[in-house]
Amino acid sequence: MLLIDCPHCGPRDEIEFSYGGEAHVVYPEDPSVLNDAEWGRYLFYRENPKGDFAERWIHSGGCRKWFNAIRNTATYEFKGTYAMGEKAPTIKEGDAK
Amino acid sequence: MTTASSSPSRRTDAAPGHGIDRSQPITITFGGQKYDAFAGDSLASALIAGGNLQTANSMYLDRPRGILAAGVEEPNGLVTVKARSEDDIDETMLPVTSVEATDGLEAFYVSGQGALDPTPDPALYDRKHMHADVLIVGAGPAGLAAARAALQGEARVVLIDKENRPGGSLLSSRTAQIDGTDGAQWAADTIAELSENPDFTYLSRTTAFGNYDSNYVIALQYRTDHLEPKHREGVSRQRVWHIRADQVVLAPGAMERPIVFSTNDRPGVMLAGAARTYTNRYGALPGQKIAVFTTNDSAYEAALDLHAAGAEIVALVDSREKASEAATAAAERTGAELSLSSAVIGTNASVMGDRLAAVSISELDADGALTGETRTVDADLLAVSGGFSPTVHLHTHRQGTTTWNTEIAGFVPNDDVTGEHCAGALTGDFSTQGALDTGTRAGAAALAAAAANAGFDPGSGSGDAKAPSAQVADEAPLCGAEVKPLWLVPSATGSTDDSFVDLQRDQAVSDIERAYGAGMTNIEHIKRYTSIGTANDQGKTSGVNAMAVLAHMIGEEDLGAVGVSGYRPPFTALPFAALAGRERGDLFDPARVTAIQPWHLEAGCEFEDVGQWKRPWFFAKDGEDMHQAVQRESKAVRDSVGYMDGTTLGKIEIRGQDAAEFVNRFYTNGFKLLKVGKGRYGVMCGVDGMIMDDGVTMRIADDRFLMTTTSSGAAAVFDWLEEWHQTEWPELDVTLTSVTEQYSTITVAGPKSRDVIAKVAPGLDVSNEAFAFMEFQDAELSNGVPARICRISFSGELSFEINVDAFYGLSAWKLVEEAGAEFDITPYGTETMHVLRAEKGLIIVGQDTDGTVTPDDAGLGWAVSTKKKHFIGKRSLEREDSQRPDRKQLVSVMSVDKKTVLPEGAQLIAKDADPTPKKGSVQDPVTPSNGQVHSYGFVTSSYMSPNLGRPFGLALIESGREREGEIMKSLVNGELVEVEIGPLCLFDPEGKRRDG
Amino acid sequence: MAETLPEHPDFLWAADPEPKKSYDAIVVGGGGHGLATAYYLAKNHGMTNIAILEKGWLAGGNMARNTTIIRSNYLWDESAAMYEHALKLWEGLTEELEYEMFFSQRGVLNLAHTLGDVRESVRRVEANRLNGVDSEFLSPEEVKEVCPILNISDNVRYPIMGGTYQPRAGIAKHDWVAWAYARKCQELGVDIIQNCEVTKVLKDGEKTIGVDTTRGRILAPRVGLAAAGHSSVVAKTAGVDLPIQSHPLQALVSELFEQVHPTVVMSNHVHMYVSQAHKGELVMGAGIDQYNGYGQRGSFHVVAEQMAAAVELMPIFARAHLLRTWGGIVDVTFDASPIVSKTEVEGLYVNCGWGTGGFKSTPACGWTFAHTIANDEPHEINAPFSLDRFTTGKLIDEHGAAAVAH
Amino acid sequence: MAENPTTLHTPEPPAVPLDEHRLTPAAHLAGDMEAATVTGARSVSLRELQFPLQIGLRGEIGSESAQLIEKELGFELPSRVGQVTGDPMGLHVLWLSPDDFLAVDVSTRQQPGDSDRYIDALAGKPGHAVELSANRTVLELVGAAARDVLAKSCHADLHPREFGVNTAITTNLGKVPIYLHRAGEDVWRIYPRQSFADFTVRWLLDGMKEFAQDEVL
Repeated sequence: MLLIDCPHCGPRDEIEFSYGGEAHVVYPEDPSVLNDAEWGRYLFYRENPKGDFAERWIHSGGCRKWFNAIRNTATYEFKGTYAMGEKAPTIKEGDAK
Repeated sequence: MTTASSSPSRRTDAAPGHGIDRSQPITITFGGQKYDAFAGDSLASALIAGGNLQTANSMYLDRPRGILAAGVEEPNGLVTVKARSEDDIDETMLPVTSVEATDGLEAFYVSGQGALDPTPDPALYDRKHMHADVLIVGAGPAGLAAARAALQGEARVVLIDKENRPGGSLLSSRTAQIDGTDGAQWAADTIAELSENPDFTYLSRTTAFGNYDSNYVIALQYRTDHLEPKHREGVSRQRVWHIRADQVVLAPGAMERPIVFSTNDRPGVMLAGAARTYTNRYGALPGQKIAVFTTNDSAYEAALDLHAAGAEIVALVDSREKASEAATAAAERTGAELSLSSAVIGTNASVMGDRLAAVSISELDADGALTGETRTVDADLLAVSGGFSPTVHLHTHRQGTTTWNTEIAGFVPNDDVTGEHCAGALTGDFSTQGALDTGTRAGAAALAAAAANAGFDPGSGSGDAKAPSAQVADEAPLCGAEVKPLWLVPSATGSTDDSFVDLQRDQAVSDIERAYGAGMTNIEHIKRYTSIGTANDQGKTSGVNAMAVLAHMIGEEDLGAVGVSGYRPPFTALPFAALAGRERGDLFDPARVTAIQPWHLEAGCEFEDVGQWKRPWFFAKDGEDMHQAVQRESKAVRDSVGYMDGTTLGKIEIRGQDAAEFVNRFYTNGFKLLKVGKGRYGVMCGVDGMIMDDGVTMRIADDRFLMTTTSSGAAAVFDWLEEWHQTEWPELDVTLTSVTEQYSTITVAGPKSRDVIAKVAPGLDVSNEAFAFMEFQDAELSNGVPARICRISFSGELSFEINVDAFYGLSAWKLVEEAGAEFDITPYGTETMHVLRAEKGLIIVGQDTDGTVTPDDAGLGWAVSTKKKHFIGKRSLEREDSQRPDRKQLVSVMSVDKKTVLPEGAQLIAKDADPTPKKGSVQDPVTPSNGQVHSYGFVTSSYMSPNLGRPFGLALIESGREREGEIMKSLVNGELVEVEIGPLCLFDPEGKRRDG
Repeated sequence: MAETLPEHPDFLWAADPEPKKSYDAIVVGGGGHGLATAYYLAKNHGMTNIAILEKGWLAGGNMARNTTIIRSNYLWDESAAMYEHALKLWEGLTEELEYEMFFSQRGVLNLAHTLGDVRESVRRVEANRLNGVDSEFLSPEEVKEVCPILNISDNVRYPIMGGTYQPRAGIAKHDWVAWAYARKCQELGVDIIQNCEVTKVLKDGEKTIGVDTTRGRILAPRVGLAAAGHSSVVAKTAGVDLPIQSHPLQALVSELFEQVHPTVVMSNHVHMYVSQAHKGELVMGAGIDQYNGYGQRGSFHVVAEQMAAAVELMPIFARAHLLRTWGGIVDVTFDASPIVSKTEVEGLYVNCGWGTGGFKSTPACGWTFAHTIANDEPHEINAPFSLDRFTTGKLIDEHGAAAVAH
Repeated sequence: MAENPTTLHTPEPPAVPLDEHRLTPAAHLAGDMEAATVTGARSVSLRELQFPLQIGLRGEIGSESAQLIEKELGFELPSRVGQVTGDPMGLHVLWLSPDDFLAVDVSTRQQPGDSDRYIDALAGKPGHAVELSANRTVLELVGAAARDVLAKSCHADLHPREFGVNTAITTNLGKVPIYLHRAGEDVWRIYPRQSFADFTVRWLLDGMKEFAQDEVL
């Protein structure tokens, strides 16, 4: 049960949230100009790092707002959350788990 | 009144008996024998008091075994406890040491494997959530000291402990005093004092079994097993606590290890600390002639306690070369011979039984080899201490790491878990004063950290908390250079076959040797090869010893190099039912119902589960089966009029200057030019171009739309719209509001529906001219209730949809019922709705589509705008694979015999294909050897149609639209049936009935 | 006294061989897939100058953490071909590898709880039969005959409306399978190098030339990645992105009970599956945790939820005890089908994205991946599972379409 | 001391026209709720409020739309999580998100047209006002043991230090998504959606049972 700090509601339990995968993947301005390979990359390819990962969550059982988080996928520790449209916070290396 | 016991009582008043109430005698029945016991006894202590420490024989080797431990780590004694009352059932595989003795309890031993009681469990279980600033695990001296230090100011402190009373190790001590008070009494007093603060919670009989991210600790509490049945009504038998703590203090203590030597599994071989616990906590002497075998000083405290309680100490065997102070004192006071640099190398049973009768003792040379004469000493109990392993389980659940500490010969936790503080024996300090000191420090540190994080007032006590002071006569905790672990005592014969490491799995040193010989040098491989550590006790007594034996073989001193001492939840086993909690029966999952549900129930409706919704499936009249009911309902709608509860359709209000633009981006067809007062059917695709939902969207005002979705897709579509708005198009002025449950929706369909609506909404002009298809009108119903009425049809018939605020739903339904009576209006359910829409070739998303179907595949190519520059999914529809001519297309299918209703899911194969199903055994696949038979597609929907007078279906078939008129085959109940491919819409293809 | 399992052989593999400077091929990942791939490379293609590089201990990843279910009743032709090939190999594997692995064809039941479930179940059964996969749809009463401890009454929230049954499906003991392959690899001369983590795939231009590892540089013109959830991490060192996401998947066991559960029961609707292993423990799996994670652990509520489902469906499990939980890392693709494929880098091959299907596919995956590495061309069975499909859109959508996890 | 908890429930507002044609979604369980009332030191009781007015209000705090809404309300919109503005026993507004609010009036029964002035006020402006009185029902759990009943299935921290009187949040009660408003010292309002009302009541009644017994820790 992760504890997730919703930028609007504060820390809440994971069951109130839904996951949205990698953050900052922008929908192409004009999909029609992309070739099949480029379109395929937009559709199917996402970063999958072991370590810090910028990802999206929605507080579906709360304020229903999407937001972004930096979370370590090895330790599951959240390094920070930030509202949609905000810039990612700078993360220090070597934070405790 | 006394009951005859099987053996003479070993209960002694010469020991304190901190854990029992001698004024409350009880009787238990174990293995058919009655035993006297006292309130507070464990099953194990009651048996030991009755002179019986032998358990069932071992599981695989059938060797006699006895109670080894006094706590959850017990490997040998597993019991089945019989149902305590009518609201209980038998429960098996419980450690004999973990079951509290209660009056009338019946139990018996099992040998490593129990039988599940098939009776449904009527007991209640629940869960509870709690938030703590400081959660302390363990109510021994360290945990209690931590609680005193942490419970200051506004702090909320929770203390959980698996035992039935506080005190931990103090309960096992004969002499401990804290601040001048008897230790056990101090523990009780401390709890009483702390409990005066409403923000202190003490949970006894509660085991923290899992420790998860951000200090989420889950614990199991036994609430009623120890109570009289009359106290149990409505009260859960067990409760699973979910505790979110800002700070956690771990003070779980340490567990003693056995020593690995030949025949170390004999009944009567017991951990020294356990022997001490049985004596001091329960007043039950586990033996009368006791030999002690130790690697450290702690066992001498046990020897003195056992001696004080009346036992004879017959030998003191110590692995160390020099006599420690404690050893010398113990030898002096017990009169027992002290053998240094020595080991017990074997045990013998008496001729009459299995229990230990004698131990063999030999000296060890500097290399640990046997030397000198072996002497034999008679003894009925061998108290062993191989050292202590701090209980690091909860720490490692959080990926906390450990370090092998050679001073104490044990793994101790590293300080690498945020918000965690370790105290007491867990830190490797085994003294009582050490527990109080580390506990006080941990509690104060936890308080300070929690107060800083949560911003509450930590009061004045934080930071300078003073630890209570302990006085313990004879205390000889192991420390420093005074531990000499004996990982592997050589046997006299050289065989290691009966030098046991894991008693429950019957695995000995020889098994580890074989694994090593097979090429295995990692402890994880060894565990898997031998199964060590995988039994009920999860290696609590065997884990470190197994690592040590391996380390010994590969010549490694640091056990940390052999593997990690990590454990996975749960710390102790817990029943599935406890985790199920209250989510059983009809509370398993919410059943969502509409406002009209009371009517449906009264009408004897059968329901269909659609997601969490209960939807009316069909309304059988007296004696009808489903088929008959659906035929009647389907015909009634086409012939006269029917009505249906359509409330579950999703409804989303979309408002803003950009609402039209927003809606337009989702549907494949155009919505920008939709006129106010009108609705339009739309198909929505995922980014991958596959159909995800459909429905009618109405324009309420220039800047306001009401979108309807499928029942099961409602939540997903709402989320989908929000996601795009929030993450991609925040610049659009729209707000989205789910209004699914604001309205009750009643569909009235059939040629007579206009007449019914005219009566229901007398002020409404229902003529075609005034109220055209795909329009809506606000109206007042005849009872004064405001409504919005739409002309939408999912059946091809003239059809209206009445929407009222949900709390008016039932009265509106009854109004329709009354108004329709003269037309014999018929309520219908989802099955009839499906028949009617299928006759028209209208899809059900999720039934006729499966996430691989494009709008064109589903015959909805007409709804895909070629003019729109963009809609979600458009780019994917342009891919080559989406344009393949051989894609599966939705068409109708009809059995040529006009009788067979094709099963939904039936596959369609070529007319000349002959898969010759093998008769008989289901083990024979249809095509055992001659390869795949090509499937051209499958039936998605299939019904008997009273309106077509024949069965029909819809199917997704490769290039289906080109195959109209073609005959294919389908396997139905093992027989091949001919199937004709037809157009998607079979009923009223011109759409003449829509306007009545 | 309980029956004891036969003992493992006295010798399995060399404890700690030194890696050579170069090999003809390297398989990255010493799990079931890596071991099977190496075995078939050696046996089917005569490539014995090869090495398996394992970052931890052999078969210590998902192979040690799965719930051992084997079945081939997948919906689409492509999937059925892959898993049925695996099942046929499983049926002869004990003999071929000369190792008792407790492959038990006790059947797998997939329960249906809604009309939609029934429809999808029949569809899958009928598709399976045309693909040579034994499969049938059972009524609730027939379900009860196969598994008497199931509660088929109406007094539950989601009554059992039937189920699909594949009699040839079953379970096997995972470690024993891995060790059987490992022993044969050892016999065939394959180097099994443990505690050897690949830190970089080396390229000369767009050609693979070897790997850097925590035990030094090892050269090879062909490198096959069989690193499951870690495939993304390794592939990225060669500049290759993979369309997979790694998630925690949890499982659990109870203590040992006398046998009561004769088959394998899975229920997608209420999210649980359970079998009873040879020794008597109940083995259960939970749903996939929602977030990406390499921690080999998940969130507890995911485990707890399926306990309620288990007690509902099989009331006899009420007082069975949760003894141990653990987590694996499953790598999932958009279409819930695997990738067994060449890459844009010559000599670099990937095998990943198996999601929850990894264990059951082991022999066929090894077979086809070995073929791909040896011939630099996919086998006809794995050709549809190439990376190309994420460009063309020709997906094999096993979760959109009636798929059942595990 | 042993005050009858039923007196602490929000008083029922007088009936209005059309009431005879409507039912609250848990009306069929009113008798069960009544029967489950526990009095004494561990008191707890459950009621369903009768058709309080509920209006969904949308607008960014500080925006012109928000100001227009505030003008109609006569008080400010709540601006942070948990906050409730207005009179918890009359017209008040719950914070749902930075741009989403629920206006509730428990002192009156909803009547058609009650939300029109908010809708009219926003004409041509961003934001929204939506009549939602039938979307959720309002259950009221009252008594000394009410928090314990909630804690059996609510993850949120409901301790008085963290959840003072007149705090409201969106959360879950077991598997039911709800709004939860602590309207008084021991008065908790629970807002499940209409379709969940039946289950929510039965779930709460189940959780209340033990408080009729002697306390078991």
